[in-house]
Amino acid sequence: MDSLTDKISNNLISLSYFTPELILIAGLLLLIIVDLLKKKNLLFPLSLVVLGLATWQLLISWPQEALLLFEGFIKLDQASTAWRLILVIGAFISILISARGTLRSIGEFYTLTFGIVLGGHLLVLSSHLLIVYLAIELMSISAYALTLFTFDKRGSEAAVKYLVFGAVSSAIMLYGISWIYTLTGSLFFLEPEFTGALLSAPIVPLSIGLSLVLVGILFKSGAVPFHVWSPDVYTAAPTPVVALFSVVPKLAAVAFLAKWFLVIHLFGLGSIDWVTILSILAILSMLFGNFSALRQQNAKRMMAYSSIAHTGFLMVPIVSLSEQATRGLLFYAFVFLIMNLATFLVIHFFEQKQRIRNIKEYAGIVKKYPLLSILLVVLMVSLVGLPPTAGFTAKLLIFTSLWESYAVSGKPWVLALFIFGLLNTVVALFFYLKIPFYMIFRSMESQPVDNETNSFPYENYFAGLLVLALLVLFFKPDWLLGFINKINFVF
Amino acid sequence: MIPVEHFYYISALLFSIGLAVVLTRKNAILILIGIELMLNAANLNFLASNKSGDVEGQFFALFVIVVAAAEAAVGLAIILKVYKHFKTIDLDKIAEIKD
Amino acid sequence: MLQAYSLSILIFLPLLAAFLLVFMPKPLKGYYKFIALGVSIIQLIIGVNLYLDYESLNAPYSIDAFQFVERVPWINLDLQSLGKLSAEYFLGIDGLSVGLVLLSIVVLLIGVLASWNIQEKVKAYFSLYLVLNASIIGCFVALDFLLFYLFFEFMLLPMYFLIGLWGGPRREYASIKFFLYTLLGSIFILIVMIGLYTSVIDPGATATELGLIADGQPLTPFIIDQVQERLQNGEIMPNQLVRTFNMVFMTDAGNVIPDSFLSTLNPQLVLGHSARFIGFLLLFVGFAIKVPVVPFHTWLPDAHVEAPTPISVVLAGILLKIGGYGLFRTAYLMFPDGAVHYAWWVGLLGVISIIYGAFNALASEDLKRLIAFSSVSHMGFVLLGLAALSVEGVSGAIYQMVSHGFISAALFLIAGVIYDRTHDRLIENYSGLASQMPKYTVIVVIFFFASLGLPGFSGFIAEILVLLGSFGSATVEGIPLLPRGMAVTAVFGLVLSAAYYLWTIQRMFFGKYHVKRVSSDSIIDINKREFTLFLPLIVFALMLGIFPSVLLDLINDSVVSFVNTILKF
Amino acid sequence: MITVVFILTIPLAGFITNILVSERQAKLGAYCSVLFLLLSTLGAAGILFSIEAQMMISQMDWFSVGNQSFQVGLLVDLQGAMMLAVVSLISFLVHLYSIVYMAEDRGYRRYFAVLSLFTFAMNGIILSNNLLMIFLFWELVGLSSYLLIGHWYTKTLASKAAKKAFIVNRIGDAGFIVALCIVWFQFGSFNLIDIQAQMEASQIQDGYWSSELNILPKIWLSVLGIGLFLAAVGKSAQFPLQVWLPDAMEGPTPVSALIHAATMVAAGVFLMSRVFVLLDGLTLFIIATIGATTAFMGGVAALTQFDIKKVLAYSTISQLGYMLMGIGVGSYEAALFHLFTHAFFKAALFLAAGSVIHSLHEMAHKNHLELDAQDMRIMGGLKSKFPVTFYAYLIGSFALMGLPLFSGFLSKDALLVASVNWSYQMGEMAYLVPLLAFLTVLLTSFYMVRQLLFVFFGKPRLENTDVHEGGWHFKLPLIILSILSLGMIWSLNPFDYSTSWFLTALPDKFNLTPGFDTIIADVTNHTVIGLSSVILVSVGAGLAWLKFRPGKKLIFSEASKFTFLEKVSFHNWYLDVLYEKTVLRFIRVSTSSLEVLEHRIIDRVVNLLGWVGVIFSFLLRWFDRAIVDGLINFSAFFSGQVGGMTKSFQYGKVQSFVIFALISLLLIIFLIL
Amino acid sequence: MTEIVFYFFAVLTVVSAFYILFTKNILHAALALIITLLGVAALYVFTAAEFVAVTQIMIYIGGIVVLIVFGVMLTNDMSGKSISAASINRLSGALIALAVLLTLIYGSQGFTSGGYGKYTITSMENLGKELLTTYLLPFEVAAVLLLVALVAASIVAGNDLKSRAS
Repeated sequence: MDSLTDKISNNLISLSYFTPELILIAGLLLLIIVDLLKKKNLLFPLSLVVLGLATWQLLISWPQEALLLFEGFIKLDQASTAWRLILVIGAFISILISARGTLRSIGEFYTLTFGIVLGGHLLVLSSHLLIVYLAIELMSISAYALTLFTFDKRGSEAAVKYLVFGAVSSAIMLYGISWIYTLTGSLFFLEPEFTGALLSAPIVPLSIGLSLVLVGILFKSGAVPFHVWSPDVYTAAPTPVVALFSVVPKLAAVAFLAKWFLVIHLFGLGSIDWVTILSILAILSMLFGNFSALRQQNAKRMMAYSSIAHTGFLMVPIVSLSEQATRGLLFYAFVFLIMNLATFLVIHFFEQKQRIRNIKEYAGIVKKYPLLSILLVVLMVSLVGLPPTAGFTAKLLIFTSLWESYAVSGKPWVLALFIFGLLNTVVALFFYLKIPFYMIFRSMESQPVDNETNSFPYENYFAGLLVLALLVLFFKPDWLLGFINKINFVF
Repeated sequence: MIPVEHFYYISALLFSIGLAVVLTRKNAILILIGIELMLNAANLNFLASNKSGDVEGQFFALFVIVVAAAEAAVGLAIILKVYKHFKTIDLDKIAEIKD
Repeated sequence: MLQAYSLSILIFLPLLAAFLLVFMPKPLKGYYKFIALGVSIIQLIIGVNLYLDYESLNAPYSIDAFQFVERVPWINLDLQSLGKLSAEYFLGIDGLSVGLVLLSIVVLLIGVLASWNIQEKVKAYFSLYLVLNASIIGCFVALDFLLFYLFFEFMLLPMYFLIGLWGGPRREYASIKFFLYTLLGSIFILIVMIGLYTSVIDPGATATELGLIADGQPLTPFIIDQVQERLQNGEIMPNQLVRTFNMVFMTDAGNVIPDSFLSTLNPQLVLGHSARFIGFLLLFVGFAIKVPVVPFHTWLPDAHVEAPTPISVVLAGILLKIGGYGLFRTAYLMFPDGAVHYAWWVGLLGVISIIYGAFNALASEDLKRLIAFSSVSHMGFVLLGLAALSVEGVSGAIYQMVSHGFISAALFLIAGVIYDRTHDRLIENYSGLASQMPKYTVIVVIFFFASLGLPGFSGFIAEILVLLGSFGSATVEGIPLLPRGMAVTAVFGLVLSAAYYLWTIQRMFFGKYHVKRVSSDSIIDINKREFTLFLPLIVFALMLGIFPSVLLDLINDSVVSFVNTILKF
Repeated sequence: MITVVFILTIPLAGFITNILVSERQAKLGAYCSVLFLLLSTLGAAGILFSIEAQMMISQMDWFSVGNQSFQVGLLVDLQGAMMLAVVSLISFLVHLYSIVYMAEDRGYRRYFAVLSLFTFAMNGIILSNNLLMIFLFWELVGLSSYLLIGHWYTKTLASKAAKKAFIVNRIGDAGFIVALCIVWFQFGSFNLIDIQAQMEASQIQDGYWSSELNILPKIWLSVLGIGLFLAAVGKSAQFPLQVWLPDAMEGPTPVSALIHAATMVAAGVFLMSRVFVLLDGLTLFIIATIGATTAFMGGVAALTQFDIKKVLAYSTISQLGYMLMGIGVGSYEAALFHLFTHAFFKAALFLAAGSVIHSLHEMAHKNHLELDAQDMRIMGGLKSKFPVTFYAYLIGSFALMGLPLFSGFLSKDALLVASVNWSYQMGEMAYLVPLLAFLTVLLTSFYMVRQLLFVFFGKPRLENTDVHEGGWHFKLPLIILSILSLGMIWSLNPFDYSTSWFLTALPDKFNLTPGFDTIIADVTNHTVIGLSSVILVSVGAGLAWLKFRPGKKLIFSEASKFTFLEKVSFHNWYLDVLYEKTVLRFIRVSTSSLEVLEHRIIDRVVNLLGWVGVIFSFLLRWFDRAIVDGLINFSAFFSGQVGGMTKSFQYGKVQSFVIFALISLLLIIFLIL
Repeated sequence: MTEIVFYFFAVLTVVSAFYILFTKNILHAALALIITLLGVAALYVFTAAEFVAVTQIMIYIGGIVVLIVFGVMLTNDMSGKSISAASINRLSGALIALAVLLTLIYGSQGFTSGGYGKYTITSMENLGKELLTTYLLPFEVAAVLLLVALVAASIVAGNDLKSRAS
């Protein structure tokens, strides 16, 4: 055992690698203070500055090698840094979305958003299950409260449902962790000892324990069958919050799932066929998400199911289990982030501007907002995964790695995942096209709520930029992939 | 001395009872109570598996208690909000969102 | 100088124009169509130039067999342990595509002229039309699978809106049906595309990677052989492989990584079939939906019936050919073993399409629906000719695509003329139109006879070649690919096509003049503009019927090498 | 050779001229056509006199596919030259005739254009040196026939007849195409000379037919022959496809004369003579049988018709049957011979009938009478009013009946002799063929005499007989054609066909065809045959005279009051009804059922697939509501709380979903274990 | 002796837990929770985790349960009606819980550790040192978590939007 001073100095050293998170924490505190000082107007720019700083910190403190920090509770490597970048960018854009509407002047919104981002960071960094649990709880508690930010009846209903489901899930996960602790005696899951203990652990309790742990992760990533909270939450929560939910906690959970999956896969030596299990869950997520989305009337609710389906797609590279697949996952995550957030941006805009909630109310909107409508069409095309958008490239990459994985392993469920995944695109098309369909094919039934003459809001530029990114990433995926390729994935 | 399995059995029982409470009781506060039971079950496991000379399980249990407190606070706040809007906290009566 | 970039200009000119259109102010509304027309005319000039400069090359199927080649690196991904992945901006035409490119240019021009009277949402219409134009041409000239797929998918969206916004009463249903069907097909294609590009390498780039040649140095056949030999012997490290989307490389079995999934050596079975056969089937179904082949055809009648006239023209004239072309370029060339193995089934589907389409046309009471089903029937010949894998059959199949492109375009224009006047397409509501619209009747008779395969028109040459080819289909191990009875059965389709066309003429145009629903005075004969639409089509149908060498000389060598490539396997 | 090309294309010039001229210059266009055809006729005559059995061949590449090339080329031999002359001459005469006949017609230019197009196409069939080109022109004559039958398109009957003609012909063409496929596969060439040479070189043994190129089972040789014959059956209106020809009489009468009597319908026979070498025994037997049957059926059908043109139409069917029987019995030269003689006398008959019809029609028009100008029942006693027409008709009829001194006697005699010779070789059952042929002779004379009596003898049955014969446009063609129907023109000895200059000049093809193992010997006494046919003619004529002699009061019963046999005859053996009830009904049923398949099944299945998605999504909801909550309902029911059922159906979702999630979790665990 | 005490507390815990499950009165359930938590705390002592047991009593019983009781008070009409709570999903819930229980018991058979737990008491001082050295990060995270939860609870329970957005 190290001496006390060693440990303290170690922790101090660790802190120096922890600047992005420290910035976030400092920002969190700062925002609380600013809020208390009633400087509401400062909140929005300040939060963006903090997130910008964190991004900048992440970029300049690019780790050259993997580091175990804080007595091994977290492991800082390039992959997790990339993930953290994605999370920060996601939060950044989500806050930008909130620029329109009342949310921007509520200080707690920023606090809780930062809480979620911090939780996400910890989750992707974690190398100990305690941190995992705490991170998930941090995200969850912030999320429960954020759901309520419409301060209306529906918001509270969604929040309580989210709470019940989330608390049960985390309790189950906790119980699973306790079993794994019983089995291994250690919770540093990236240590070789842990892997060794898992290998020698008896199969029955191990599989039960790992399954229980999986519940919590799947709950956060919104995968079937632990997805049921998301439609209600997406419907009732404020749109910027939904945008945040759809990327940050989800992607953090997916990133952790990718890491965790490698651990429990045990280099293929374990006796549990997690690939098949996860493949089935991915198929179910796609099927359930897409097919349920078919009959949705509410735009946000539809997007909830869409994001469930996308979780299924995000699980594709995870089961592919290759370095290349992980790169594909990052690419997909980034593209998903952009297209999802951009979509919510547009949805939020229309919700604020025209009080549009249901898909049918989009009828004829193209006349008033042609550019935004066209952008939304492109976004939908990207969400379906058709060229010429990055949505296609991302799908191509992940299914390529899945194909390679199938070619090697020959597992039938992997093939099923491959085929179902691609065929799901057709179903997806059906509902994604619904909004463009109403926008363009149907004429407006009633007068628009808002008769403001300015039909060229700033969202045009913002969404335009994001859509442009999607197009550029189709035509030149090398630009992002070149960056991702430089990341050293240590297995 | 107590066989360690007995801890596990009690813990399993506690967990299941908590689960049953969550599943069957309508009242939101009771559900919170059920969740507390489940957390306690996990804690019992952590402590029972904590090997001599190790503190990992103990600390885990401690942090769980902290988290439980935070969760209970936020949960009760939410429940109060629900009560304000719905005048009830029976979960089956809270159904505004339709699909 | 510009000649080297002819194909790029063909693609990007309409895109540029579409972009320009979007930013044109409203007061210039009247000029939108002139931009589209201008684009088409420039394309026509380039097309003529292409035709004049194209030389039939007697080369085996390889990059050297293509002309007007443009090859620029596009996407280069480093997959590290899996090697590299390259997609190129690779354009070129050979005998399989040259006719279709020219066809597209002409039909698209006619489509613009047919759109002259579009009144509502003109800007959107013409910009979508131009985008459609670009993606159609792109499909025919792209030689990189990813690029091809891009254009193939990109076509759907403008088409969806063009049908859905300017179409008939059930347009929404029709457009979504069209979109979903084609998308479903393209998913199958995507599956195989993924399988293919992970299995195929670019020998040139791999040679560079291996250090066999320096960057930019020309690639000699010797080096290709060397690379392929090393590849087949498993002497190349996985991370040195440059995987490619290049459709020409995909054709060469030497480029297939030996232990890859789609290698001929792969013993692995998928659902009890060899992976390559599955690959062939998926590609086949993917493109068969587009062709369309019975039983994947049900989108076609709806889409055709509901689409506005110019779009029906483009749809029937060109879009269906993309399906056929895809079969040639991908399914057949990349999976020759599958092509031979499933020849019987493909031929059977062809014959079924011929007969089934004809019967349904006979039963149709809607003029456009009748023409749509006649398309199904005629495209069946493409499939039959292709399945035969004989030089006559394949030539006939290509010829049929081009010929049907012109004729079906005219047929839909014909349906459009009458629909313009009465907004009624039911055959039974008309009779004796010949008295009122003599010029129109002459044109109808000309094209109906052209379509039923009257000698002197292009359809005859195509169909007779297909029938000759399918009767004398290629033999593998002494057994013909298609039973001789298949050609004999297909002939029956010709009888039926005469029946439905002549019956229609008799019902609609002959007899006492009478029109239901609208006042008789509103029916006037075709005007000058409409006549100019038909004139070039008549000229082409006749020219291809009387001087087949105009096209056949262009495609001959490619067809021979196509057949040889497949049968060599 | 230039002459040949000139002859081929000059009618096309007529076609183009007539398309280009304006409405007011319509007459000019017509005269141009006539002039062109006169030139063509002169050219054809020149060729005919200079050819002397030697062939003229010229060809060039048309297009090539792979390494094989398709050619266009011309071939002129004696039979071609003869046919060319016949076609050109008759076409010329019909054009001339039509100038007046069609004078009042609105579609004057269209008429002449298509008539010229037809002549071009017909010349094409005759002059082509390969089967593909023959087929090409074959279809083109079909088109012009279609357009001419439907010339008066506002008449429903005409338009239907046109459609029927083309579609029925198309069935025959299908056979042609199959034959083309086989020829191309087996010989790699369509050239008639090549085919002949290769056919000689090919062998049939062990059930296989092997040529230099490929091997096929022997049956394909028969298929080839039958396919070609099917083409002829369609074009030459043979059983069972003869139904279109009577209907085709809806077209203008000159057209009937040219196309549906003299030339186009004979193209089938001409084709058979061109491909004679490809016909094997089975095919020939079928041809002979069908030919004889058709001859008989046509004869029977002609017995009871009242329409002047219908009688001639059925007679044409009957005579064409003769010709094909001639092919079938191996005497292609006799068939050709009959083709030529028939062309002239039948053209004469039609034009004469047209002359009558035209006059009656004009009269009816002038007097605003409602009458059918083709109905023989309103005619009678027209001998004096139409002297030239009458004599032309008389000569034509005698030639058709086969009276000595007229051309028909010679050719029919040749056919009868050949058929008897053939059946002698083929065995007893084969005697049915000559039997039918002889019976037809009797029928022919009966219906022709009946017609003559109806039209020209007796008392005029029309009250207002203000009719008169047409001018020289009508008379000149009639006179020329009548002269050509005389026996002297064809043979110096009008009682013996074998001295005919035409037959002696034709090459013998017996040894070329696989259909005959040995040459059929001439075993009959020509005199006996000749005599017996004359006797039969007399008997037939006598019967007709007895029944319809002038002065006898004729009672025209309505068709519905006919006896059964008369009905069979009048309705052409009820073939139309039969086809209506079988083939057409079959097609109708199958199209409608296929449409049902298309609409109700395939489309629905596909839509269903789409709906499955939607249904699936609803299932999911149902699953949410019913299964997840239903579990609860079930338990509620179980615990006797039925009242809580509806309540829990709608509410209690969160916990139900937790249960659902837990069940899934347990499932996962069990899946692993 | 220890065994008897152990099983006493074990039975106490389980019985009071069952009481929570079955009671109709929420207030009673909250009180039963106290007993359960006390029982669990006693069981903690048997694993030599005295500090945790104390924390359990202080935070749980002293904090959480009080919170819960307040919750019960605030969310019920105090005008005299009994504070009761109905149940739903009885059978299915019970079945699932039972299935989970059986699974867990079946699973815990597989633990190889077996035998008797050997527990030694860690001194409070050590725990404190560990908490601020080794467990510094979780400690800080927990602090942030509590802060966030505070903020969350305040905004959630606080006034509605209008007064906040000012």
